[in-house]
Amino acid sequence: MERLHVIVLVILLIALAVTLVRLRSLLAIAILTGVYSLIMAVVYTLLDAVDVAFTEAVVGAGITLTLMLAAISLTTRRETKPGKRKGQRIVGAATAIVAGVALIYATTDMPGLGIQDAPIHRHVAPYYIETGPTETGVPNIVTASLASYRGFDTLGEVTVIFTAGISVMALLWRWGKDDR
Amino acid sequence: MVSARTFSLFLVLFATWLLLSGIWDPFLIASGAVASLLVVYIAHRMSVIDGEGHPIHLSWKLLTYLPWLTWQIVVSNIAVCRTILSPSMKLDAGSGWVPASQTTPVGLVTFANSITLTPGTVALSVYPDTIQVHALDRAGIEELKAGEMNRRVRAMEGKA
Amino acid sequence: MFSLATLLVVIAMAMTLIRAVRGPTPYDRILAVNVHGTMTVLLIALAGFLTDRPDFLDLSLAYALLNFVGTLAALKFFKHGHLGEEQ
Amino acid sequence: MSLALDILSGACLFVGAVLMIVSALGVIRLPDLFTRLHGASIADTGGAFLLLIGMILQADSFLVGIKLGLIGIVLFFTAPTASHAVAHAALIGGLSPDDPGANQGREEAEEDRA
Repeated sequence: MERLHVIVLVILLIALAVTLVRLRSLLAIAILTGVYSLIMAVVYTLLDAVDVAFTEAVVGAGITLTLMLAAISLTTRRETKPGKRKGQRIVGAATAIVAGVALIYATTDMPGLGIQDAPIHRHVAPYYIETGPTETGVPNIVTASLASYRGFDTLGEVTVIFTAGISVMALLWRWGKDDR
Repeated sequence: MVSARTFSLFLVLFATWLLLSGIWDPFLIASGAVASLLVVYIAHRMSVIDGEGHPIHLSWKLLTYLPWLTWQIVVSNIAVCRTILSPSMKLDAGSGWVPASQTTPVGLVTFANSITLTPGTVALSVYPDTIQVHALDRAGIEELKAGEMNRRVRAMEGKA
Repeated sequence: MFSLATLLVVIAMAMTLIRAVRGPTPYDRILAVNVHGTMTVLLIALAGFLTDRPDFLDLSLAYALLNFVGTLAALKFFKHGHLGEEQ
Repeated sequence: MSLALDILSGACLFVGAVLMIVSALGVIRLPDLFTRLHGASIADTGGAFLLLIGMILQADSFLVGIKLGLIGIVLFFTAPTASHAVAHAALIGGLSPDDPGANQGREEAEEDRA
């Protein structure tokens, strides 16, 4: 039954993707991209990837729409018509199809959803699941790995993002000018 | 310095933390307390802890208003569902002005939100003494003009 | 029961999507996306019950809060043509 | 007792989900933005709250019930604000609340404003 829900949602995603490609109004595209990530968050939830769904909901639905609107307000509201030259279209379509087929081919190598003896479940994961809560004192396993087992890595990531944020602000902020 | 309102804000925030986390570990409870204190401190510095930002004085009166509002919502839900499901869908939609006699901003917002929350009527724009309302059925506007909801919200907000 | 309710909500989401794609005005799209968001919040909560993992509720709570921010940002943009900073 | 609870919550869930469909139908069928808002508010009130009540009745722990209640409270405060914001923005954007016919065919005007 759950599988049925996922299938319906994926059909929705495909319909939405086709619509997004055909639309020319960037405003509509920005709004509908929000819907896309919303449905994606539900799919992740149904596939039991709660933490990914969390990120998708927060970033995709909350922040992306706002950022895209900011970008649209600084640039333009309509996409220009795509090139009419036939060669361009064929190259584009060929690239998309080759990449898509390659990705689908790659997924055939992946273990099935929820199979117990997939490699990822046999390597270090059992150790973290068993000893994580007692070793780190953090109840959530994902938080335990992010903030404790690979704490330095996360610290580095946060530093990079923070620095990038400060640089962007330093570049774009209009210091002194009409500061009201 | 620390008013009852500030303290109650801290209590509400801390209770929210405890209920959302549900883990009774000393370290986590302590971090919850620190986080709540930090939020209260920032809210205090922004001076948003007032009757508008944390209207705790309304809580008891709200309890008498909510059941009535719920009933209104149920009634109008049924009405709007009937309109949507009727095959012909004859509409008599339109907008009009409804007097609002609330004296505080919180009261006015409560009234406007109550109008919007009941299906069939939406507050279009809000002015201190009147609200522009769009209704799926013009009878809804007449009903609002009769003023029962206005009176009940007015009674709820108390003295200005 | 949860399964049936979930399926019905998914269908309702698909229907609001029609309005979001058809428009015609940006306000219609935002309205449809907002309803879609409300439905998503409840769908995620229902999915938590469906799979017996009530920790999904945190996700749906966060989403209920964020849906609002996205809607307001979009509407502010429609109203003023920008998001606050002078152009 | 437990059976009665199951039936009650099942009924709430079913009616709530059907209300969601009705609301979506309203958003599709109603003629212009302002009337569509009324259709949408069914999902925000009737649909959402019946589904939440249905889930609270099935909640197996106190904390789960509290979280569902919090979702309800958040929706209770944000939904009307969002609806009002849509209505107000549309009003300022020049849609006429009294004449559904006038709001048709506005797409081009909006799209080409650039």
